[in-house]
Amino acid sequence: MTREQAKALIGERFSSAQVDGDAPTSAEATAGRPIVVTLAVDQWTAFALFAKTTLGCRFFSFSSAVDWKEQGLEVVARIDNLDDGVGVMMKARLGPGVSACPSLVPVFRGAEWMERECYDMFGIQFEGHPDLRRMLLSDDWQGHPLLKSYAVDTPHPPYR
Amino acid sequence: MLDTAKTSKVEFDYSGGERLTMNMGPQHPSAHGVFRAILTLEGETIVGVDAVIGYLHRCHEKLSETLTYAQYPSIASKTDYVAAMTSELAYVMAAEQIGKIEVPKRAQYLRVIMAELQRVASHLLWLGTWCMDMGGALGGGATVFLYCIRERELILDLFESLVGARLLYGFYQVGGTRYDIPDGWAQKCRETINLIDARIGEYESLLEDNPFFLARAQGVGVISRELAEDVGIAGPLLRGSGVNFDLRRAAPYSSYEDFTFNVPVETGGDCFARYRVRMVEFRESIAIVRQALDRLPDGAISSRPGLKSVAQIRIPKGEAYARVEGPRGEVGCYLIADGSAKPYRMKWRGASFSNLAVLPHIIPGHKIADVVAIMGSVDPVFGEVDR
Amino acid sequence: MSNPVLPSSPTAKRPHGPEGPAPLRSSPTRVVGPLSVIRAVTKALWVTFLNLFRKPVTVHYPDEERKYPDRYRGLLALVYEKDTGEEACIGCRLCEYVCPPAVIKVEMLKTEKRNYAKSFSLELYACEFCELCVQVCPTDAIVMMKSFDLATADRREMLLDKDRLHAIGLQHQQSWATGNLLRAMQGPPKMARAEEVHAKPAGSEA
Amino acid sequence: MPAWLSPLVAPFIVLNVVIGLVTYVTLLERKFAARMQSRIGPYRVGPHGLLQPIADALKLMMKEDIVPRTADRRVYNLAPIVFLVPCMLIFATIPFAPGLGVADLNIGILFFLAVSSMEIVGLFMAGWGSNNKYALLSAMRAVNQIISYDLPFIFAALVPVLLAGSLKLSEIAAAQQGLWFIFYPVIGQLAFIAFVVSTLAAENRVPFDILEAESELVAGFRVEYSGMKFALIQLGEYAHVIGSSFLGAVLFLGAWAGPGPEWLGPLWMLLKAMFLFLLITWVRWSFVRIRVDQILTLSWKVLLPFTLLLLVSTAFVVVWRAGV
Repeated sequence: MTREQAKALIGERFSSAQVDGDAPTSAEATAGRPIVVTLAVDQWTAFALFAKTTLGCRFFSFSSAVDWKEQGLEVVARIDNLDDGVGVMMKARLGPGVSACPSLVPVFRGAEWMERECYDMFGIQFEGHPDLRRMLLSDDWQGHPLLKSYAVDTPHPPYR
Repeated sequence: MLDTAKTSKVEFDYSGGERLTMNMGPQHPSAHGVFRAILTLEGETIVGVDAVIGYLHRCHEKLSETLTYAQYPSIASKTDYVAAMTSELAYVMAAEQIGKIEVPKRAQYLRVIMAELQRVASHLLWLGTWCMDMGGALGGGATVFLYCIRERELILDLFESLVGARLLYGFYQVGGTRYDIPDGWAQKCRETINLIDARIGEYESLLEDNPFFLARAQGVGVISRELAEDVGIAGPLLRGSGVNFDLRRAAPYSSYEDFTFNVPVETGGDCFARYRVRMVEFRESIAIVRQALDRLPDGAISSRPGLKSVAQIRIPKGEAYARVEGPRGEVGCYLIADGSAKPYRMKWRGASFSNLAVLPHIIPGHKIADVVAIMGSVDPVFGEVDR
Repeated sequence: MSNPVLPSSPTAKRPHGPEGPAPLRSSPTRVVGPLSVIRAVTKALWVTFLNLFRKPVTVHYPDEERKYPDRYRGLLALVYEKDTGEEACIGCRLCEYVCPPAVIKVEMLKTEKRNYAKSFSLELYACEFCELCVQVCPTDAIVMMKSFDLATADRREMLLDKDRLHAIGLQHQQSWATGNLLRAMQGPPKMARAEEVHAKPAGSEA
Repeated sequence: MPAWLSPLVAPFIVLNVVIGLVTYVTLLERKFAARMQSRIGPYRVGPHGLLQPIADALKLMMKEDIVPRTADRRVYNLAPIVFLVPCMLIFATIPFAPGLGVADLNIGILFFLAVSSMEIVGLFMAGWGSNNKYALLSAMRAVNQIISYDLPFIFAALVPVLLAGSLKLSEIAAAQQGLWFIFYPVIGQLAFIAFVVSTLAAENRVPFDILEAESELVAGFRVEYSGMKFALIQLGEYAHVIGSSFLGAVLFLGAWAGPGPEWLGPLWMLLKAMFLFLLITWVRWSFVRIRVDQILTLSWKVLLPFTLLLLVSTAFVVVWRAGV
């Protein structure tokens, strides 16, 4: 399963997905680079299962999110095929003001803690997640710190 | 076909008597830092685990959005404070990948030497604390712990004469390294690793086919190959479960392809397999340091002039995910730069966070003493788990 | 409720057979026979017995001091200039901007010949000893000492002001690292920079 | 000296000697363990740490004695005493020299074994009384470990009795003047090893110290005790270890037999006991602890049949030797 075969399979199965947005650079330079796939939100779990079964990407590296201020949140996940060294970076824009996304837990058990942390930091509601609660912060914490709207220079307590 | 009702509180339906909920609390002596496991017990056997983490959360990812590329490397070492050299490397390599900054050959070799020395020091701490957990602070475990700490001090002396600090170094900088090795350092380094190579033989004879140690380590905490990849555990845990994957071999970075070393793989998947993998990794890292010291090229240690001001390093718009093979597994840094002197978003993929996520799946069914052995063999560092 | 077995990948050909790549070396589970028990027990006891005669590594701290290496990162201090004997610090606040935990606060005092620092405060209890301030200091004013014993009973005493910093500078031995030395070490080595200067036409200033 | 007083003098002396011995044996163990781990052990208090045990004792006396609110008060307070008394009683029948000993009963060893298995009652009371999950778990472990190891302990101790032909400890010691029982061809060494292993387990020393397994149960049944009560439990535990090492010296190492004049007997006895104690400490600092169920399987499936077989074969050997 080389990088090109994987890209071809993705192109034909998920035609609406945009594969490898960056300009075509030399094969050597992209050897270590993952295949960047930008998807629509509803294809999120379907693509993950496709990648796990067909592309053999069984290794779940991480999943997180990025806050693009006005354009809304974007969910990111990285899965790898360890035997052939092919990495796939899945991205999906949730659109401005939307903070709901299908969960990857049915496909990858590792997504459980990652998505709880995503909910904790960005407030994204993952449908289908077994027990979505705060992962790192205490349960009575208000707000989601990693959002750009979360003020940074609030005067921290005079511990110093 | 897809089973969605999977809770992290994996429960067995034991028919036994009533259950005792006991928590191995945040300040428990064998919790390797601040971690709370709420165990539901049936007598000695555990039927349910719920892990509570976040006690050491400093929000490194928000902090990285307020610190510039010059400042953040010495803070990055605080994520995995037991292996500071490798955790800084991930951040610095991500910035270099985006900015396409070339790192001189000598700096790459220095990075390899420091990363491998750090792997030996981190594995020494792992072996010491694991045996202390299993053997008791007033027993044989403490003996192995004190031997390991005695050897680790030698490596920390090396880092101290190189950088000036013993635990958190700030040795890396975008474009190369901040320090060059003082004269006489290479010779002292060779003596130290020769001594450690001999001493590792001693630990193995203290533990290797010792019936008590084998009884506690074999067949305990088995992680199947499929579960390992599904949860995303990495490093010695993955190689202990039979997956032949090592970033230094699969995606060589910082000129790892120049060195010859072999990657230990065990198919047992239990605590003993992980112990065997790490013991072989001790010797492989020492071999790499020897090769790197022999072939250390001269020249500059940084492709950019010395740091003069805080916003000196600007990275053009772009994003990159740099991966480093830390002692606990794949440490990754997903960096999005927006052209200014501060990154727009930085996601830190700590190896221990995923390694710890496998615990609720494998602990039920074991005894309390096994929880301690499994926790030790997973070797989590809570700066990396809570970030 | 057993773990659901997800369908394995039919099409993706596994290069290494069903169980994945053949492991390089996998140690078989060790059977503990009576003979190996005796051997292992005596081997373990022998190692600890051997250690009985090794010299202990303890350093009696308050009585004898451990030798610190040259580049030791200890207490921070301000120094006086070698020749004129004046305070080296010109209050340029570069160290204030570069400090990650922002523990340094400096106010500049402008005079006609050169500038001075009107006030210089450093919160030692939050300092991370990362040596970035020493590195960016243009006049080598702030340096690190080869000692760390400044334990105090009260946190407020750890808020060092200018003359406390100068006092520390005189009290302990200064470690090797100063701004210019660090920057010289990081920049491309001398001869590389020399060619750089020749390569550029003399007129245009870098 | 009035008649009613003389039976009190010997026990009083032996009791004080034992308490003094216990305090300084802890220092010996800490120094010995430190040397094995390339460090130096207690060094500050007094020259080379010699006053350390006295400092520990004073510290424990001054420490505040906290009783948990929900503890079962009577059981909690009684437990250290019930634990300490048997540990002191075992010194009654040990002959330190031919005539020197508190009471030389003709069923000496039976008394020793019976009393030494009484301490489990105090231990369980401590675990149950302090109403703490960790203590309860450790008390449960204590019960099944010590009881399952008392049998092999008794069988291993009976082998020298068979060889000497009497239960009286002084007669066993006398029988060894010529040949120490540890040097008895095959049976002596096997019995000695079985004796050491079962003493390790009976006093829950590493590798069988799952009672106060720090990494799992923090401090086991002693977790809620502080101050003088904690000192009593600590004293009891160490007294039991020293008592067993004295017993081992009498049974296997030929109590006061040794070169040199007659009055050196008690010194030889002390040296042998200390050798046995250091052997236990040496094993303690070189092994990892094993799990509860493994300890039990080791006792019921390996140690018990082995010591039983050993006892029967000793009987045959003794009869065969007597017959010929």
